[in-house]
Amino acid sequence: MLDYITSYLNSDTTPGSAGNMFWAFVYIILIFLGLSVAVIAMNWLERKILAHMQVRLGPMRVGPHGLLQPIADALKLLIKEDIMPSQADPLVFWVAPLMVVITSFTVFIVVPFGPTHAVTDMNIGVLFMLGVSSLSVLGVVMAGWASNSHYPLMGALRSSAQMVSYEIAMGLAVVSAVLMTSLNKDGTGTLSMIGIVQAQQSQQVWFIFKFFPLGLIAFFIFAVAMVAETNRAPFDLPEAESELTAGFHTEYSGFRWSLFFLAEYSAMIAVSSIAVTLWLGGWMRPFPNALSGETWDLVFSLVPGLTFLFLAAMTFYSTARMPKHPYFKVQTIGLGGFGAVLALIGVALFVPPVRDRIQDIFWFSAKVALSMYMYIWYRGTFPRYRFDQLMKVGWKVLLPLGIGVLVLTAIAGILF
Amino acid sequence: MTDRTTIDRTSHLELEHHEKTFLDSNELIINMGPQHPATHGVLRVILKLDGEKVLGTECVIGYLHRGVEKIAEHRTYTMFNPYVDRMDYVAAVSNGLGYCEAVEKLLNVEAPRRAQYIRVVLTELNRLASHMLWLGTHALDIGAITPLFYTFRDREEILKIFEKYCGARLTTHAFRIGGCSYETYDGFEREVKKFLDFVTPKIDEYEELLTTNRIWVERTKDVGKISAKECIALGVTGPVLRASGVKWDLRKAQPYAAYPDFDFEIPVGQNGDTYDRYIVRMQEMRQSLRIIDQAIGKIPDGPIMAKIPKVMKPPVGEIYHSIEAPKGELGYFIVSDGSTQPYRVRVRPPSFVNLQALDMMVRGALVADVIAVIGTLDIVLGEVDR
Amino acid sequence: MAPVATTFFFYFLSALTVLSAVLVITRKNAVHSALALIVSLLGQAALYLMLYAPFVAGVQIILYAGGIMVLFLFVIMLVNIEKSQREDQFNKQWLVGLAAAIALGALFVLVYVKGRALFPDRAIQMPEQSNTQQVAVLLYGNYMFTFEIASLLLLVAIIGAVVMAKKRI
Amino acid sequence: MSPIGTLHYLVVAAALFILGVIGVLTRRNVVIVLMSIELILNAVNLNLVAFSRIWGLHGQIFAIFVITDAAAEAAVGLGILIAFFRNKETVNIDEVDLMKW
Repeated sequence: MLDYITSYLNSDTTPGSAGNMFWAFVYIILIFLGLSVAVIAMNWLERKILAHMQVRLGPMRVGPHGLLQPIADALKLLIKEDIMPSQADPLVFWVAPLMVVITSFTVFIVVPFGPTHAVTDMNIGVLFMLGVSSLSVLGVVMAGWASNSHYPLMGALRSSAQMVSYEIAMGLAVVSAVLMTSLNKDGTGTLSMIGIVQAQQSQQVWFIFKFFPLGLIAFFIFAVAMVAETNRAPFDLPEAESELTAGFHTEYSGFRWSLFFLAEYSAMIAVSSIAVTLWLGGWMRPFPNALSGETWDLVFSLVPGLTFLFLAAMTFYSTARMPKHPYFKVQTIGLGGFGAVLALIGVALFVPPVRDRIQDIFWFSAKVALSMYMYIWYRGTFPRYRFDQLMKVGWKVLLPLGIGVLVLTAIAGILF
Repeated sequence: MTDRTTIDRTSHLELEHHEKTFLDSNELIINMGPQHPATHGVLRVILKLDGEKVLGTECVIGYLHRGVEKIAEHRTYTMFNPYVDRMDYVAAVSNGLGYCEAVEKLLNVEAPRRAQYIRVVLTELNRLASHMLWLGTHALDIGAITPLFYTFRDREEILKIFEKYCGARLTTHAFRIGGCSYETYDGFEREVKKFLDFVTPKIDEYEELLTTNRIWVERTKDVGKISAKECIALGVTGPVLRASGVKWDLRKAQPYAAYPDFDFEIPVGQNGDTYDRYIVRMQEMRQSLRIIDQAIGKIPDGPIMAKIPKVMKPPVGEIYHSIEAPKGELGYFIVSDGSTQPYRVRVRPPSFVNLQALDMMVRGALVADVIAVIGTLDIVLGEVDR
Repeated sequence: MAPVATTFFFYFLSALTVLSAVLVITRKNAVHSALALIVSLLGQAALYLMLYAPFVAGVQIILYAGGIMVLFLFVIMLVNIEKSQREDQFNKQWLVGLAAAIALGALFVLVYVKGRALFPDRAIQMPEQSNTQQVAVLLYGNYMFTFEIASLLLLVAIIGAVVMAKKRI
Repeated sequence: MSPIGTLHYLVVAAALFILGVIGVLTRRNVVIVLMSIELILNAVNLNLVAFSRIWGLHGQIFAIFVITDAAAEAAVGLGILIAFFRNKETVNIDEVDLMKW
């Protein structure tokens, strides 16, 4: 048994590919926990960042700088009464949030956080991710229908039309990236998520810069489609607050609503990680070939630790700025403790064995975080599209653009 | 209107559409409001929808009815003054100005010059506040959440000036029949000037966020179009009328208070769509700044109250006086029977009249447009229901 | 990847598939039927994976479960189903249905018994890691013409569906 | 070689096929009839993919084509259903008894 566990440690494939169930389970649990933490952090960050964009402070009361606010919210949602409308269809009403949350968590089994840091490496990785994440629309539609109310129904109709339309543009953009993976000596491409990053590694270019500007346009199409796919502003029509009150989850409350919330954020992380894998070089650090060599490797390997130390420094600065009133004593200590934890993590990331293992995961997460910041930025900047305009953008702009990019990529692939 | 709706709310909606539409039996009747995030209070709109398309609307109002006009018949002229602040609560100063001027006209007195200048400054500040609130909520309805916080930040400065002047922020009760309640406080002029310097770049900031924003333009261009002719037929006034190309502003057409002394323009649109109304209101905010800038420099010295009797007994007669409130023509029709209390007060609220245009503006549009149009009409339900 | 607990997963998935297929044809509510059909389709996708056909499984998920079933749910929501639920769900042909089912079952058994030789109990070793590439080579090589016809069929279907469902053209 | 052979898959496919046929023959709701047709097509697919383990990948190609056809069939079928529902206000297949209105 112990052999079974330790035998994987020197392997250079993912636990799924190596057939090691123990480590696969460990990875699944790690990803699940990491995702939950990411969603909680994202909740706090979104509220804070959005608040600072809008000249206000955001949550400030629960914990220092509102750090405990997401936990308080989660607790509130869990102990809140779970209301089911009397005319609702109980089975479908019950299944819908589960469906949404399961699909948006399942896709993470093929997300490559590093060359070996994925649950498994599927031959059809990208197809699997797109397919499973497209299943969440079923949950949305069912939620809207099962509520037996007009606003959710309209939200569900909007959402089904929207998601199906944007999936096509998304697929075309993905295909043009997959096409780029086949530009090697034997001409075989791959759909495997790890294979795609390795293709970028061997071609020595992130696909966003390949055949400039074709890769960039494909990335742009994907970036727009992924916002639409996750129902976020400016494409948040299915849950447009000012039009449909809350769209498909109007009738949901408490725990079930929090499942929708969880699913929305993990879906955002999922599509962001597709974008990162396909165009932004996955786990690779920036400038792997321009700034190569031992020295640069060392410099870049220090970045994760330095990031955490920087965050810790910011936290300590805020701690110093906390009001000196005894009322804030606990909060000040808490914030200082949080900073100390961050600093400790930062220091731990400098230890060479940890530093080498954490590299890939850090760069991948950093790129995903950048994409998540863009999500928040969109929300703070753009008004909402109208339904017909949304369809127009999807079918008349993104789809022809996607086809054009695909054809041009193929031509460029033959010529160069 | 309320009576008719209690009898049969949807019959007239049925009549007008003989043609068969997609899945006729599935025409949705949706109740938007009275509890809805985008109906600006307690407006209830019954929407008849074909999918997303709007076939007809019916406004149900009266959820905020307090019988202001009836109350007036049991109060003296002075006692009724604070009540008008509660009608259009985001432009309370304008309401007070209209009422006070109407009663002054009935009494045949005129407020002193100083009072009139103060009135103009405060009313224009209030116009700014009202337009800021409109911009924030309108943008929020269309999905841009950020302008709301920007406009509220700047509106706060106006409210601070009001608070310093009369102690109240929202329902100001700033004017009295015959003049102003209070003398300006020390540094009033300086603070208003400081505010002008503060707010001018802010308006550019709003415009930067929205005016050329692709999505904003797409959401508002050609939405809720209404022609000048239809506006006049429906009695629509204010920025909505001006955006349709009619150069009609009571400040110029029937000058009141100290407005003839100032130099300003009436911004006019051409298309009468939501985008034009947005542009017109933004221009109006700049014009208001211009007026304040001119007025604040030359507030004359003198008394702030005219000589009016302690017990007000206007001569028998009737009077109609209207002013240009931020939302349109705000008129007061007062009938006096010679006693201390008005025999009848009738308010012509701009929001109520403008709301009539809703149905015409959204027929055939989409649900999202209904929200945009309700926002662009800039209604305040306190004023619609009274 | 070495398969794990093949027997268990096969029986589990096929039971899931068949039971939800039973639910599809017995549920009163069309949405429940659609839900059961989705489960059945996903179960089949998993069976395809067990048969070393990952690409077909992916297509099954993305097209069937993600595309066609959304269309079904969309239409169910559009048509008024409360009325149809009050009506009798089965027509008078249950006898015919039963007969057809028995006949078909008998046929399958017969074919199996007679044509046993057609099913050699051998399996060629499928290279799972390059399944997609091989499918692509076949699809754009041997079956190029068929592929083009399929795309034409889809075009015709799009036009047909639009003509059928549009109010007026 | 695991004890699960091609035959097992064929049995599952046969069961699905029979269930689909029963559904088509006995249900009155057009939507469910269309779903039963999907079941039948899926049973065929399962067969094709199962056989592809014996005779090579061609079965999988056929399965892909069948899925394509299923998409086309669903689109046209549901289009007809909507046209039918618009005219007759019912989804009962027994009332589809006229060739034109």
